[in-house]
Amino acid sequence: MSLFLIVALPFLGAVFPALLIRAGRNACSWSAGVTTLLAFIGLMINLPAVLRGEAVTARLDWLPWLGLNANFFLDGLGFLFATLILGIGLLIILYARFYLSREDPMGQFYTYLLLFQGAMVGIVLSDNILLLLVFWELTSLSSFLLIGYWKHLPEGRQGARMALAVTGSGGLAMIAGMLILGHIVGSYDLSVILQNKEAIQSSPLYLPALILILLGCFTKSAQFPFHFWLPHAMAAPTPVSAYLHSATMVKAGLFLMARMWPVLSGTPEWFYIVATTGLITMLIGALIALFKDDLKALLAFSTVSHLGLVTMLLGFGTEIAAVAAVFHIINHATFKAALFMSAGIVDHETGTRDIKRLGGLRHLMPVTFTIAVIASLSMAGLPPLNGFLSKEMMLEETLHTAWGHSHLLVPGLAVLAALFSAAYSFRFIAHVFLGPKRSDYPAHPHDPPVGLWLAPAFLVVLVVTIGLNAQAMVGPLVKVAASAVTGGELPYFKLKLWHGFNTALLMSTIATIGGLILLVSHGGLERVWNALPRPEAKTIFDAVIRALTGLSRVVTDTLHNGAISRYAMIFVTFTLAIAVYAYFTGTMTLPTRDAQDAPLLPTLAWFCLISATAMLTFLHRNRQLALVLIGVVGLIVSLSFNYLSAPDLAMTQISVEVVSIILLLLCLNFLPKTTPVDSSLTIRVRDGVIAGVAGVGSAALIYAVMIRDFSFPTISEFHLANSYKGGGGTNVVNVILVDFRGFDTFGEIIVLGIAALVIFALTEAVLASNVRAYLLNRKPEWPQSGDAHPLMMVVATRVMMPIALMVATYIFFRGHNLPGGGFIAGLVAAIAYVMQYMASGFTWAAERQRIFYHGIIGSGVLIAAATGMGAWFNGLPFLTSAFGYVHLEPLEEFELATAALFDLGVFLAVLGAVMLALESLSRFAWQPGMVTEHAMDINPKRDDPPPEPDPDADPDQPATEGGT
Amino acid sequence: MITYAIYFAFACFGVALMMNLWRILTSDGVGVRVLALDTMVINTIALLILYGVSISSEIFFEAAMIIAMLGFVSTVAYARFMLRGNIIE
Amino acid sequence: MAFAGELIISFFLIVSGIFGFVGSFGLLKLSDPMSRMHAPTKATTLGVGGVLIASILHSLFMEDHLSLHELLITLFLFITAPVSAHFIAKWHIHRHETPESLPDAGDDGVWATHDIEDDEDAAEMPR
Amino acid sequence: MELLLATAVGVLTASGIYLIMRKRTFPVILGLSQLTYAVNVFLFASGRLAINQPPILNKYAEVSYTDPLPQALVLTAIVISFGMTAVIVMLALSAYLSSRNDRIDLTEEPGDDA
Amino acid sequence: MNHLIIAPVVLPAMLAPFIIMVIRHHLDLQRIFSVAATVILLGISFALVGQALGGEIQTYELGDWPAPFGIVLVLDRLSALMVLLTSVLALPIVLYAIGSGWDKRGRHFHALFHFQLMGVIGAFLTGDAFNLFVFFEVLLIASYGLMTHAGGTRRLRAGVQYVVYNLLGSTLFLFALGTLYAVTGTLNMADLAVRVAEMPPEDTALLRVGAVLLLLVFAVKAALLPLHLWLPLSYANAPLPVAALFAIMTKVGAYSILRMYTLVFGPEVAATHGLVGDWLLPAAMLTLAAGAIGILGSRDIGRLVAFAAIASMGTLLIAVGLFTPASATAALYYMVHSTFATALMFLVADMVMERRGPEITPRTPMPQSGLIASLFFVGAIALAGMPPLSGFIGKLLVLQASWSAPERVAIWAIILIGSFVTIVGLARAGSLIFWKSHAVEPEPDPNPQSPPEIDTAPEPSPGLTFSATFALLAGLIALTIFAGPATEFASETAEQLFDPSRYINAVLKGGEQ
Amino acid sequence: MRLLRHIFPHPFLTLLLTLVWQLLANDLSLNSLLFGFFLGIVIPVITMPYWPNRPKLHNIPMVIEYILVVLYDIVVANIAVARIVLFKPDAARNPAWVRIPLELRSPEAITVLAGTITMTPGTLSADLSAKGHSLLVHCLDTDDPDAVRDEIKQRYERRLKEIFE
Ligand code: NA
Ligand code: NA
Repeated sequence: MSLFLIVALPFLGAVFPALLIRAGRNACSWSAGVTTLLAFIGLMINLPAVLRGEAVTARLDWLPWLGLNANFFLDGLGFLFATLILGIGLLIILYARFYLSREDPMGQFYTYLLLFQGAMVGIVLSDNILLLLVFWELTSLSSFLLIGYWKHLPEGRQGARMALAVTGSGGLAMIAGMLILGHIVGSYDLSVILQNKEAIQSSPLYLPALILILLGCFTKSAQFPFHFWLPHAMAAPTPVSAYLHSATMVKAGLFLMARMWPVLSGTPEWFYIVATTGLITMLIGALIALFKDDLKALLAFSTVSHLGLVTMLLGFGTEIAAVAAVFHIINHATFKAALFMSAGIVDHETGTRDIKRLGGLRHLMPVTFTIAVIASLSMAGLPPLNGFLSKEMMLEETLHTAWGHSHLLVPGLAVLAALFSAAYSFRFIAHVFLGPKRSDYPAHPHDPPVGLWLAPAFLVVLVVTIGLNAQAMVGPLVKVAASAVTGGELPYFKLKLWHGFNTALLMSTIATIGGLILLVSHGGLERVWNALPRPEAKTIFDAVIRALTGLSRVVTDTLHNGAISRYAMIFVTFTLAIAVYAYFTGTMTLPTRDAQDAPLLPTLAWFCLISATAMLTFLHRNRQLALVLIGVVGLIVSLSFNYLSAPDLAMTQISVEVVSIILLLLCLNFLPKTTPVDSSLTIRVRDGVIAGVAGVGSAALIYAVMIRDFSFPTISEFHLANSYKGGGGTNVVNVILVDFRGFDTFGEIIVLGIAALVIFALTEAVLASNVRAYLLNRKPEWPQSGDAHPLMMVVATRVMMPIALMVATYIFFRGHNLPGGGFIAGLVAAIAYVMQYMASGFTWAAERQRIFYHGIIGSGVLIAAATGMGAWFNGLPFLTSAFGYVHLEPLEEFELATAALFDLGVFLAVLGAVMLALESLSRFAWQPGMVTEHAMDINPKRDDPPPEPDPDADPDQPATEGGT
Repeated sequence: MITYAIYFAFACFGVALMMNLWRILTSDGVGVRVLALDTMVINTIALLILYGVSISSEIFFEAAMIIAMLGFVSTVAYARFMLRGNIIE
Repeated sequence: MAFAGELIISFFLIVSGIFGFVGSFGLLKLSDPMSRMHAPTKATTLGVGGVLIASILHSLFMEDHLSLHELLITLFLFITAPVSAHFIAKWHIHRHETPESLPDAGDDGVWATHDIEDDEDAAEMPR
Repeated sequence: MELLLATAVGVLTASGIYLIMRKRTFPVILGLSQLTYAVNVFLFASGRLAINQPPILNKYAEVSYTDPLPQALVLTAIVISFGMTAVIVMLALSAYLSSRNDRIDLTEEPGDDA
Repeated sequence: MNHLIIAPVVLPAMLAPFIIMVIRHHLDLQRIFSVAATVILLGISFALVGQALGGEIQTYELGDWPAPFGIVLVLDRLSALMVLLTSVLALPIVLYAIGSGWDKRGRHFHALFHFQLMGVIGAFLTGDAFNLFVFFEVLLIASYGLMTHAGGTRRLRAGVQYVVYNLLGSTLFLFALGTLYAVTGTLNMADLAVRVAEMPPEDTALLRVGAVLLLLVFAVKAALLPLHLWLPLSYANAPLPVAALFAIMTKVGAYSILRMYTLVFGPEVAATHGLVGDWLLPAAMLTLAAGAIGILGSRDIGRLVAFAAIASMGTLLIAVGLFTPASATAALYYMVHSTFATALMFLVADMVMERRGPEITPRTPMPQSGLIASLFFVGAIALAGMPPLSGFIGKLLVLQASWSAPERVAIWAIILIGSFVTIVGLARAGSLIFWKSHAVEPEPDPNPQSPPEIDTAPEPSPGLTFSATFALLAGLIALTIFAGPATEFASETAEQLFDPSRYINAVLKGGEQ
Repeated sequence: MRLLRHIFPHPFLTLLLTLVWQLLANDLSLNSLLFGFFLGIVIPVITMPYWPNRPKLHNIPMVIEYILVVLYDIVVANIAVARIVLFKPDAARNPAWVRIPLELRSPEAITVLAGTITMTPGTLSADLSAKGHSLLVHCLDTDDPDAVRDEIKQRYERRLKEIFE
């Protein structure tokens, strides 16, 4: 079967349980089991090839640009691990089917489990280290889900997070390490990398790469000091613990060390880092396991210890040590999985995993007892079980290992670790199964149904048979796997129970006897242990995370404190700093233009502007005054534009100015009329300094610009030259706006239209909220005068408004050739309407003539766009203009231009937008009772009609005239 | 002769402008300031037209006209604000 | 003729300059707020009017074409200046005068600016 | 002339920037308005200053014209910033009416987002 | 003349006015037109990408005025890619907005939505610097409306800040354009490139100031530290589907930096040398750090995703800031990824928020918790750059691209540690929201008038919202599976970018300059 | 007749607007005359809702007379004001309020009167009474408020009454 399929099957299988959640527990477990079985079978088909020493490969280019490819290969090592993963996986699926209770979502469980399984298979079959990284991180993620499977347990949540944090971060380090490795070799394909030992080990980047990769391995395989997450991962359901935390995931780190062994090992760095870490982990894990009362915690620390053992063996860097490592991986997987399952059964049946509450179960649960005893004794390293064999090999290897100059350190500590190991294994048997039967089990324990004990029983059978006949059972497998680890021929070895009386056996004996002694004296030792101050990893981890979170919170909340006044300060300061930097790293020539002299008039205007601005800045707290001053500034700016040959700008500026002031006045009606002092003097001085620097900067910049010529001829020379003959207008600014750069103008009217829409939408949103009630009950801040709509104003408007509309029309039509155009015309027309609204009130005017400003805006934009698209029919691009001169007798010749149509769009959009905005704002002040009945409040003609009624001089009653 | 007359008028309206500014800067009531701004607007119209006369250009006419119209509207707006709070009611 | 033209133009320019000055000077000099209003509304308006006439004459005599559009600005100012002044006067009455400080309003009882409805709901009541 | 304009830009910019660092919406809007003036004049001046050379083509005489392009750009910019001003004014008002508070900062104060 | 180039701008520009004019009061019709137009837009975008694939750069001279005197639209691989990205993002979001009923909580959602698309697409297509400003403003003002859509006190107040900050940015934009025009006398980007390259070496200071101011404008949009400060409050308080759409807005900033600083102020240009290199990269790294720290320090889910957006912009800007073809390749791939991932996460955050409020605290369970939890998990994987999704590939590409940079160690450390912090933060948030809530018993509700409705989704049509989210997820998956072709496209795009003469020749027609 | 009223809601306005257009266009041509007239018809129709009633001018010659009188008054009296402003000490001035009882009833007429009062120097119409039957006028400097009142009524109101009512 293709390797792709073997890797893909578990992932495919993960889909079924998710889909079959409603189909029942059996369907879920069956689908999971069958896919796993298929993958297993697929794997086994490759057994002959693997045993022949061939590597089965499958390649697929995924991301050649990066070198990340879906390349797989299967050699002895991969085969061994894949067998463990899929084989034990099958047993776990079986076991879990009976272990999980009715309330547990079975589909989810199997989905996660198979995801994990697929990721693991992926790791061990990857022939591309980037691909391997993908699977590597996937195992972290899926194990996160599995550990947190029981969502109601806080320990599950915390354990899952801790596992993810530790293994995830290791994975990140490994990414860096792998990338470095890939760069040294020039390829991310394992098969290539494994050929480049020389290049790698001689590279200056060897040590960084080694450390980074080992960080990944150590975190994953729970090596000291990253071992602390594993016991907390025990909050997972027991099948998960048995699978991930004994047989598979934690072995991923070992796998990788074994995988990389040919190119990374053999250096002192490797030895001292790997072997030492392994040794310490083995010792500490065993020691802690001895004092754990929780069955699973005991097993977890035991796992830590055994992982340390394998790590140490790999660290030794010798071929035989590698063989021992491979062999122990197999053995540990069998007995530890069996033990976890047994612990699960005990938990399941008695309702507790606390050793202190257990004891005497051997009669109540004979089957479980048998399984647990055999597995425990293997863990203790007693003959004739498989644990004994690999432990012997380990001890033997320690004897050949010198740490620094000491030849005793490693063997001595190894014996000590083996001693602890024996002790906790014995304790597992003695304190759970032996001793008197108790009366206070939380449940009534008895042996479980066969479904639960079948899987561990099978494993125990393996434990025994491998122990008795290792060479036949696993010899070839170990051989191919180990030669894959070493990457070459192995020295002769034979897996056997009896090597004669040698030092290793002596060490074993010491360990066993010592273990028994420790078991006997456990009570006393426990008191000593509990009295000792020990760093509790979880507390530290929690504290670190809490501190990290707290610190993040402080940093984040301080940096992003929601104070835009500060954000703006930072913005301005940063911009200034960068701009000053850019300036001073550049070069500058002397001015090339003479400054023009300043006559009296501009100087006066300048003086007005400066005074008004200064006053505005210092007296801005009086908001009404500030608006008057803004008016002065706008007026002067407009005048300056006039003076500086920009009549179009001047008109636009002043029109926009007035409409803005009206908007601001409408708004200020509701706002407080003064601004309180919020900032301290220091802050104000600081802001003043920043503002001053910014002012100097902008002034200097524009001054430097103005006293220099353009470095190149400007594109506007073209505009001046082509405005009349190509654009049909003599007002070049207008031709630029509606023709050369008509697309800008198109965008601009859309901006204006959107602004009006936004304002309208905001009004609707605010008036739909409880603000409406506030507005209805709002009293004016100061007494209002009488006579809201003075007669004089109304009458003046009746004349002025038509004239203003006339002016707007005039401005519109002349714009193409003289200052003016659709935009200014639109504003003037809008102001004409505003005049009417101010005179007689919004409601009165609106009632007389309902204008759908939405429609005006929309039609404006559509007319502009349609004009632009008209050019398409001539095969010309959007916004291509056309114009012609019409001569109709007896009229004089006049011009017709599509630009005028475009400008009409502009006019309408502007008019509609301004009016919609004003209308929306006015609605805030509108109150239901407030119907303005008359155009003017005082009208003597209305109040006392003349003696002879004249139909033409009807009072301005809406009833008589409004309906037209 | 016209040139001197124009200079004279420039000076008069320029000084007038400064006096308006002084009123705006030193008054205590907003009403007077609005009045001063209104006057300022009218004075600038005069200045614009004068400037047009001085350079024999009519390019400023429309601007002056629009300023005249808009100056009125803004004065009314300010005044309505002071009288009624709401300028469009 | 040209000299006469120049003379007339200059005359208008000077006179309007003086009125323009007077308008703003009055705004500065006169002490009570109501009086201040007098100067700018008339003198300034007249001053601008003079400039506009000068401009018309200038184009007529100096550039030889009739250009009357300055009249339009004059028209605007004559329509709007009284209304502006009226509003500002109302503001003054609203803020600084009481019914007692003003002359009696005759049969109507009170001046319009002081005619404030006490009842908020008065606007709803039929007249 | 150039110096007058440059200093005017500088003063407007300084005023605008000082005001946008205030803590209430209204002065910030005033500041934005000042900044808009400043940048419009700035952009305008990027075409250099010319007096009495409006870019209105004279069919009868060879005259020089000021650079029309910055004028067109400023016109667009004025219109756009008008739209922006209208929106920020309305938004500031809406925010004030909703919260009865015209502070612009949203620093976490108890009861701030009632 | 290939009118298709302007179609993606004109289509929304016509549709939105049509909506407000004709079918303003008919939400159903608005929805139909809005979705239909988005689908058409998607079709146009695919066609444009198809045209760009050939490698020939096409231009569209508006008003038939020759460049550089008129405005020109330019279709190259990059612009086509960005337009496609925009429309691909738009469809799920508009569907989500409809499905969740967000579009009817305020006025004019669809019109503003299409105006926003118009602005974004115009910004991607234009070849004129001032026109870029105009489209920036179009997209910004539409975003102001969308950000404050449906109102609400906090949203409005956050909206004020958002608008004010961006107005500052717009002002700066004009300062920059004024300076550039004053020095070079042109606005056309290709023409700018020509002139900047010919700039006399003894007179560069003003040009440099203009160039750097422009960069800062784009940095504001791209949320580069310390100009990113506007983002958390704005995005967290916007309607979250809108925030999802805004995922493309930050990309406009990144795009503009990439465009301007390869075309005009490219690495080879002497006059503007060192302007970017000296600080963009460190700032990008700090952005990533600030984002990651923010994720860990967030108290509510909207803010969490906002910071995730910042972090992903940090990563993207690191890639952009390296300014090599390889880094640009990584940047383009990551850009697509980051857009989908951020948008997906905002939509998921919206689902969570609609069901149980924004706080990252244990609460009572919510309807469809399992499905949403899965989506959150997947989104978190994507954002944290964990395998198997495209985030991981993107991260690898960025790491790989930075191999030859002198700042390699710092970049790697920041990216990897940033990922770690992100993972911790997202895991914390996810487990609190989805797992712990599972643990808390549905307590007696303190307000009896709102009984907890566990089984009913708050959206009018959850089917649509979930489909929309899954569509984004599918985008991520496709990006992962087709990472090969995708990086191939990105690398060819980067090649085109780093050969500005092709662009210049296409726009200036062989350069009569 | 009704149709005509719809086309020309305010014939004088039409006339005024046509004139305004000529002034705006600043050249007299058939084009501008026709177009101005066209606008003079269209714009009043658009703005008609805001000016529902139709004031009538009864005495056209009187209109011209009135304009001339006012222009004369403006010029002459402005000189007086200039003198006051420039030379008269503030303390020597006698500002005063004057109430003018109105006989005019038409709003248009009252507006013209008030405007005239303001534009003619020395007086400024400040307010109307609550029902519009009196006009409040402020005098810059007067010793005899009653004389001011009488002169206004005699010189302006009388003529306006003839024009409007
Ligand atoms: Na054209
Ligand atoms: Na702006």
